[in-house]
Amino acid sequence: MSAAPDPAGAPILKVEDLHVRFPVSGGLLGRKRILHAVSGVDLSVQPGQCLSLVGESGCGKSTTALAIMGLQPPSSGAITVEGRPVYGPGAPDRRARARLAQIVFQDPFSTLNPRETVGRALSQPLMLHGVRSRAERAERVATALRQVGLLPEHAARYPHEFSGGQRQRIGIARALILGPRLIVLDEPVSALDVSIRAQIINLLMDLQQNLGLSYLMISHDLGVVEHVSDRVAVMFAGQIVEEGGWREVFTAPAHPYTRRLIETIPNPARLTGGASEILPPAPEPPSGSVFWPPVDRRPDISQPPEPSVLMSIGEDHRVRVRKI
Amino acid sequence: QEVQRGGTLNFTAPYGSSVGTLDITASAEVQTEIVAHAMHRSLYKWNPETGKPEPDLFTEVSVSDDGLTYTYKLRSDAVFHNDKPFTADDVIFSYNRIATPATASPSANFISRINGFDEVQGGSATEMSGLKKIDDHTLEITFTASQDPGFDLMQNYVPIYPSNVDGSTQATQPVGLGPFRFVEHVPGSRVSFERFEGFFGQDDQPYLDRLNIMIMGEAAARDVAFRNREIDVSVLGSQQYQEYQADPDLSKGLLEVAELFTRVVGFDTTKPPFDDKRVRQAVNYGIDKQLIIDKLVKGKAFPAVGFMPTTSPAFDPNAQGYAYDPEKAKALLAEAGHPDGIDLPVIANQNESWGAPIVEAIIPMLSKANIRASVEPVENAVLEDRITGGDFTSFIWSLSSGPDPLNILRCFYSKTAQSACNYTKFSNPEVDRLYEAAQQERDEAKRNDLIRQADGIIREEAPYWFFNYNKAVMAYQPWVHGLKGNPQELAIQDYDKIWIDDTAPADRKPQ
Amino acid sequence: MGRYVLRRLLQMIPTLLAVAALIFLIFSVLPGSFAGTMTGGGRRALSPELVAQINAQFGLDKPLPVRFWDYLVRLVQFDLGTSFRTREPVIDLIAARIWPSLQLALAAMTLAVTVGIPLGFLAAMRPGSLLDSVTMIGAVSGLSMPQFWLGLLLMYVFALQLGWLPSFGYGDGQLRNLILPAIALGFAPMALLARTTRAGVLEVMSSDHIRTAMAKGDSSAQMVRWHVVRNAMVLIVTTLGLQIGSLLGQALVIEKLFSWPGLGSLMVDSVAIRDIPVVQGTILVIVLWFLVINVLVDLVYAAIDPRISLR
Amino acid sequence: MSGPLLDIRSLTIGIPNRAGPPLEIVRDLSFDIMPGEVFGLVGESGSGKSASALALMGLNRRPLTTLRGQALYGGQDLLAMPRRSMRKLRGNRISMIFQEPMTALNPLARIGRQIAEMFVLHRGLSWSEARPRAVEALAAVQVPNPEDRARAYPHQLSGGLRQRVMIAMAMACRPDLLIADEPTTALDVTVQAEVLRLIRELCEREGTAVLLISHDLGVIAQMCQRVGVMANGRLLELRDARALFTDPRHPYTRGLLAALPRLGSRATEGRHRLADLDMTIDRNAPDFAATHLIPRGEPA
Amino acid sequence: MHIPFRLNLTLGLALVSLVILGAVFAPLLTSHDPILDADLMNSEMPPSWDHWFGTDSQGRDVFARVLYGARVSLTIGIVAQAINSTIGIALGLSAGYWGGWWDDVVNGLTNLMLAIPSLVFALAIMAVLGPGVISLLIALGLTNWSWSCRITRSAVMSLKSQGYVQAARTLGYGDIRIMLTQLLPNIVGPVLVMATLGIGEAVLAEAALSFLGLGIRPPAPSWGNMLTDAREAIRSVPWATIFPGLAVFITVLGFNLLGDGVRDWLDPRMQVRA
Ligand SMILES: Nc1ncnc2c1ncn2[C@@H]1O[C@H](COP(=O)(O)OP(=O)(O)OP(=O)(O)O)[C@@H](O)[C@H]1O
Ligand SMILES: Nc1ncnc2c1ncn2[C@@H]1O[C@H](COP(=O)(O)OP(=O)(O)OP(=O)(O)O)[C@@H](O)[C@H]1O
Ligand SMILES: [Mg+2]
Ligand SMILES: [Mg+2]
Repeated sequence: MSAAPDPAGAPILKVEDLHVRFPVSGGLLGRKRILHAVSGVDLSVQPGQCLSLVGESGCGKSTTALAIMGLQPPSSGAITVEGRPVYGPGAPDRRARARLAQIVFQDPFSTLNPRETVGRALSQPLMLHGVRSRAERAERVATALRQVGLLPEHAARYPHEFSGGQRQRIGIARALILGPRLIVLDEPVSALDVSIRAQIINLLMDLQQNLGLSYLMISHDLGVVEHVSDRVAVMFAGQIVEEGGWREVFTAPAHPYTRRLIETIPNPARLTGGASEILPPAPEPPSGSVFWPPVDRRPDISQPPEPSVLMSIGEDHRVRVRKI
Repeated sequence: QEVQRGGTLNFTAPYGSSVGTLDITASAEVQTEIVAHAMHRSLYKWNPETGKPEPDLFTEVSVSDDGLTYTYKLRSDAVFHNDKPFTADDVIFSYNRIATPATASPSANFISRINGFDEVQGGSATEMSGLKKIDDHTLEITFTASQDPGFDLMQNYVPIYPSNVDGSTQATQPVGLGPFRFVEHVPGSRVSFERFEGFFGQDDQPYLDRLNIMIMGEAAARDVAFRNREIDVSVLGSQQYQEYQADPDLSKGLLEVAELFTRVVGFDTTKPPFDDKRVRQAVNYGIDKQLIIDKLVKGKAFPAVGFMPTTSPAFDPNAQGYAYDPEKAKALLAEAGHPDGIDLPVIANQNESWGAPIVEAIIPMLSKANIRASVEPVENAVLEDRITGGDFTSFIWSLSSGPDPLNILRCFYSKTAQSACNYTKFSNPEVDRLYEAAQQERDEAKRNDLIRQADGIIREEAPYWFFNYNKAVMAYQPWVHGLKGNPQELAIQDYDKIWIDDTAPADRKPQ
Repeated sequence: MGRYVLRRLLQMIPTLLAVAALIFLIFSVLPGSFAGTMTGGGRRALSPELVAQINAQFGLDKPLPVRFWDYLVRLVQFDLGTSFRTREPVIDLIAARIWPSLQLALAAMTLAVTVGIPLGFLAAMRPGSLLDSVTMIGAVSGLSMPQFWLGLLLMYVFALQLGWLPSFGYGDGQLRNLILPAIALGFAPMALLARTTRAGVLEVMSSDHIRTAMAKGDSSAQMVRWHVVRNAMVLIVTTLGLQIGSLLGQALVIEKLFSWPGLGSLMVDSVAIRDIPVVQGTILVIVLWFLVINVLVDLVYAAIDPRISLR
Repeated sequence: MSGPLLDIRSLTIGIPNRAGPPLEIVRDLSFDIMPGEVFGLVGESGSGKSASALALMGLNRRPLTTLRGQALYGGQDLLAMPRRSMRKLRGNRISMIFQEPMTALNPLARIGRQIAEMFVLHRGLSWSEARPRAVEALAAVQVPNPEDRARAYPHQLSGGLRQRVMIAMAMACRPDLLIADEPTTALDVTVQAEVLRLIRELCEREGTAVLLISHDLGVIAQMCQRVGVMANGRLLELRDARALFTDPRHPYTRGLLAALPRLGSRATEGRHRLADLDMTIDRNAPDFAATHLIPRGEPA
Repeated sequence: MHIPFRLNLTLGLALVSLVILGAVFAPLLTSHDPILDADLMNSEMPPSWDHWFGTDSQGRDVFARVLYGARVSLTIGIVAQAINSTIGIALGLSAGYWGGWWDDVVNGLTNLMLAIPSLVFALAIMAVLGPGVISLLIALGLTNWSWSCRITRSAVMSLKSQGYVQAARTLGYGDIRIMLTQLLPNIVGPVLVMATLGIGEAVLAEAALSFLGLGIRPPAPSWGNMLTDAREAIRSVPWATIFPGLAVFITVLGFNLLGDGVRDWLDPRMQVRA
């Protein structure tokens, strides 16, 4: 893998050459096929930073997230969180991993157990992690609720007594309760409507600032991504096709897929003559190569991807190309 | 009324929901016996009126002086359904087949007194030496004991099969000498027969064209079918007996007979406290059997005096049974050293007239006599296994008590195994002596007298609570004639003598 | 598809072996023995020699593992053994009963399907209506009625009172003999099907594509015909399959009551006298039937639901 | 034609309540749609957009009931129309596409047949006559290989294709009005753009008016000429689209626009907190002045 | 919470409470003893002021036996079904959650239990253990769990990919804890419905086993053995069968309706997410 600039020392999350393949059976004849959901993804998140992973539906974002959380064993590749491997012989157990990284899921409705009060959902993990004193647990639950802008009294309520935005806050509180330094956000706002979305984004930014959290945020909403991330990785058909600092990616998108994503975002700003109405012209790929994979011909993920490399085109900006 | 020929009779086989095999030598089930009697004949036949065996397949017999050798002059007019004429070979074939250990025939008991039986069973011979063919129609049989062989050889269980047919096919394609020829077996539903024209009986017999034996284990279903005139004959349980008696029409067609069965609660006479005869007597005194018979059995039984039933030649008409006397029962118990009473656990099956319901009824009665009875209901197969295996304190059952009283007395002989039929492990030197004497006695009246004496001792010793002798009841449609009360088993009729008149339903009446 | 069916059939083998082993085990710990029933219910004295002969003839004197092994060896040669009771090959006993048994099961199922499903549909079309309440309470009542009483009731009404049909027996396999036992047996599945159908139809009716159909301007009748029937079938087929599958084994009370020559009564009779080879055989056939129906159900699924692929 | 195609007056939808006054989900909604116009209805989730649209089609499920109001279409009141005549209009003159393309199609019927149904229902064709027309309709929504696709089942198509099928179905009879209830919410951004473009092209070609419902201001901005903003069952503002986005009048609308992270804004404005609209309007207020904003989030 | 009026729920509740109250307050409702007050002199008396439901062939009061029989039959129904549900839920939960070979094993076992007529199992267990309430509970409790298992399993399979289950895993919950605290509470609905239906079935099954003489030990009353004892007398002593028959019917009907009602009642709540 290519060495990324390393300003703040060791990365908190490092994903190297991650592959996830699913066996699926298709058709009447029951022939087995292999789905290459994730094919060679490298990522690293520096402490206190937010890396966003964008890409269309089904390109492998969630699979990557699940792999990082230890919920989806990879076919190959290595994942380390705070220097400790997630899989393999030296991996900490489920409970120890829980204190390293946490995840917030996309759908605020299904992420909370409808039969469990919020207080219980938050204090159970504490108990599990050795917080014996009831008072201390209550105290930490209250703190977590306050951190996400809810009231300690809310602990006694059931999830269905909350609105979608509030539930997403509870989801975040639950992710915070064990004090992890890395939080994976799998489309944390895409199910919410505009006004609530803003609340959550604000909340996430506040928390990052106050607690020094690192985020891996997954989204396909570029408006949100541009707003919160430090670095952006664009994913397409199981591979990273463009990666760099947010400014590089948004002001000078190189890969045709990234450009298309930005182009197609419906944006009221367009109506009112906002800034990014016209994208800057696309940079040329390095000579002797083409941007890869081509967007008009979507790669078949039941085949292994054709060989290609991520090539640096700027100081902190890399794009996937293929030699011709 | 004049006998009419033709028509179809729908007879019922009321015990269980199927006929197993059609080969009666491989089965001990009444269902099969009911069917077999239509197709097969044995050397002797049973005369229900005299209660004695009679010649059937032979015309004459001479007995040697020692009473061991019988020379039979066989019928010359008998023919099998496959047109083979009946000869001495067929008898020899049939008996040897039963004796062969490979057939594991439950009928073997009945021919075990023929000379050479043990050798065949032991495997040292393939044919019994006691069977000797003199000519085609003369047969000589030698026995090991001088007991009358008629009772054994009249059994439906020892029929004569044709010697030119492989015995193993008898299970599905039976061939016999009887009045009806096998047509079809729908397992679990019915067995059908047609008249065998070559039957050796009187010329016009059998009267019926067709005979269907319907398998109907459910009394309620039998009741509906009988009332609906779909079956011509139905065997009744006690509840239906009462209902049919009360019905002005149905009550006209009831055939009752005192059957040779004694219903009892048996005790293991070696297990305390039942090793004490006073305890066993106490039980007998403690139960009001008449009340149970009246109320629960609806009068479909005769109160028992001793073991031998009223229809047995060894029955003692002067004997007195145990009267209902709870005080006496209590006193006897106290005398036997049980002033606080005893426990009486009874294993029972679900039979309404000799199973758990009866025990339920005696529980409150015995409790007045300080006997704490209880019932342990078990499946029939388990009941039989536990009784023959001796795994009980007491049991309630219905035991065969005829037709040959000597054979019945053998069940009280101390040398008879518990599993054979001495279920109570009864042992009394006086009864043993009387049994041995009766075995030797060739005069029938004297023999019966000895047996009667033994029965008296048994009554006194009370290895059983003597409950009742069964009254079998059969309901028949008004167009059915020629049924006879067979005290061995009412459902086994001489089908060749049954006829129906033209008031029968259209599809069955004689044309 | 052929390969799929073959694979499914092969998969049945371990199940059948497990059944065989299970039954073997059950009957080895069950009290009561076949030889014991040879007393004919107190009629006959049982000689110890006979018991020994019978046990020797049927191999009952051998230790259990040996017997089981022998059984398996014969089983893989499609030999179900010999009945203790009739001493005939078990396969023959089953063969004699299988057609009447299937006849009864299929007739009962036909009744259940032709009455239960339409009733369920009608009830679902007007949920909360009088028809709905009456049908559903009727259906529940049908499930609350012991088969025996229902059978008896039918006999009384249709045979004795009305005289329309014979009350019992197989006759020569005519339809008239089949009707009453089929109704008695089919009543509970019918009730269950009516309920499942109602639930299934209601579920389909509340699904989004029905709203689409309504937005397209379909009338109720068109909607039911084009968009409900088939979709509801997907939900009904499971219940139907399980019902058909278990019907062979559930018919025993009815078979006994109506003197119907079916497998169920053969099984119960054989259990009662511990005729183990026959019990084994009948249960294996009943289980086989169940499994085959399961495969059929899956095939039917695949036929009506294009989303399902056979794996 | 000069007058409005559809004129909705004081539409009120509620849940009847035995014990007291009905709970009104939508209250006094009035707006009109001109022929050929794309009219947008925006508002947060649960503000009553779908309920209103379904009321027009007469498709609201119990317990929702139309309590008051009129929806005049060619002089007839859709809300008071007999079921039979309503059925003739549905799909034929007024058609509808739903949010979830995954479940809105019958999973067990072939695509072609589901489209052909429209011709059978409203044009009186036989199934065999309707089939080629269904293929044409598929071609019209730019489905590649329409012949093959007509034989496919819904699950064999991607979400975008399915939504095209829905559009083909809705447009099959060239309706006067197409109601599109969040037609792209379930879709990916790139697919969403294609589907929206398609709707616009088709409607321009056929002169069909569109009632487009969404909570995505971007979608509305891109598609509509006039926009109504709904909150909590009330219509707050009804404006020309450009005017609404440049100069929102109602504080609630202003809040909504401010809460939107705008692409490109970070470069100019830096990483800032988004305006947080934690308010909704009081459903029972007599008018919609700013003073009637109330805190939200305490569900009943 | 507002519970709308529903016919099945109300009727089901009414019938079930009727039966349960009858069983609980049996000694207050009748002065006759169901076992000891046997008097053959008084047998088969038609219903009268003294014997509301008449007397049976042993001269016992049918009303008292129906009431006391309810204790036995209901205990059997409820406890046996509780055992079934427990087994079914435990197997279904673990199989659905873990999948893999364990799922295959459980699935095979479920199929086996469905395929083999449950009477055979029950028969075997009863024959080995002997008659009595405990054996009945075991026999009926071990043989009818396949439905609960299936339903639990399929519910778990659809629930286990839900966010909160995944979240619980990332929070370090152990598998068993996830099953018990996260999954179990969310499947109680359908399982409860299954259970109410199963109670009715168990009551009927007890009757069926009594038919074969494998019920509880007479003379203790249960509806099953009352029906069996009196079935021959259905014409002449109809009250001895009709009343216990009615009791079975009412109970099964009640539990069935209750199950239906519970399902209908749970349904809308599942659809409307606050
Ligand atoms: N358990 C699984 N078994 C088989 N295929 C799977 C599985 N999970 C995911 N996939 C497939 O892997 C691919 C990537 O899925 P993934 O959920 O990671 O996409 P995503 O980028 O998160 O999409 P979305 O934006 O829709 O959430 C998809 O084609 C999906 O169908
Ligand atoms: N069947 C129903 N029963 C009771 N309340 C309902 C029902 N359907 C909708 N509602 C309520 O009516 C209100 C309006 O719902 P509607 O579906 O019209 O909202 P919407 O604006 O379309 O929202 P979304 O953007 O989420 O689709 C909501 O508060 C909703 O909870
Ligand atoms: Mg995802
Ligand atoms: Mg909506």
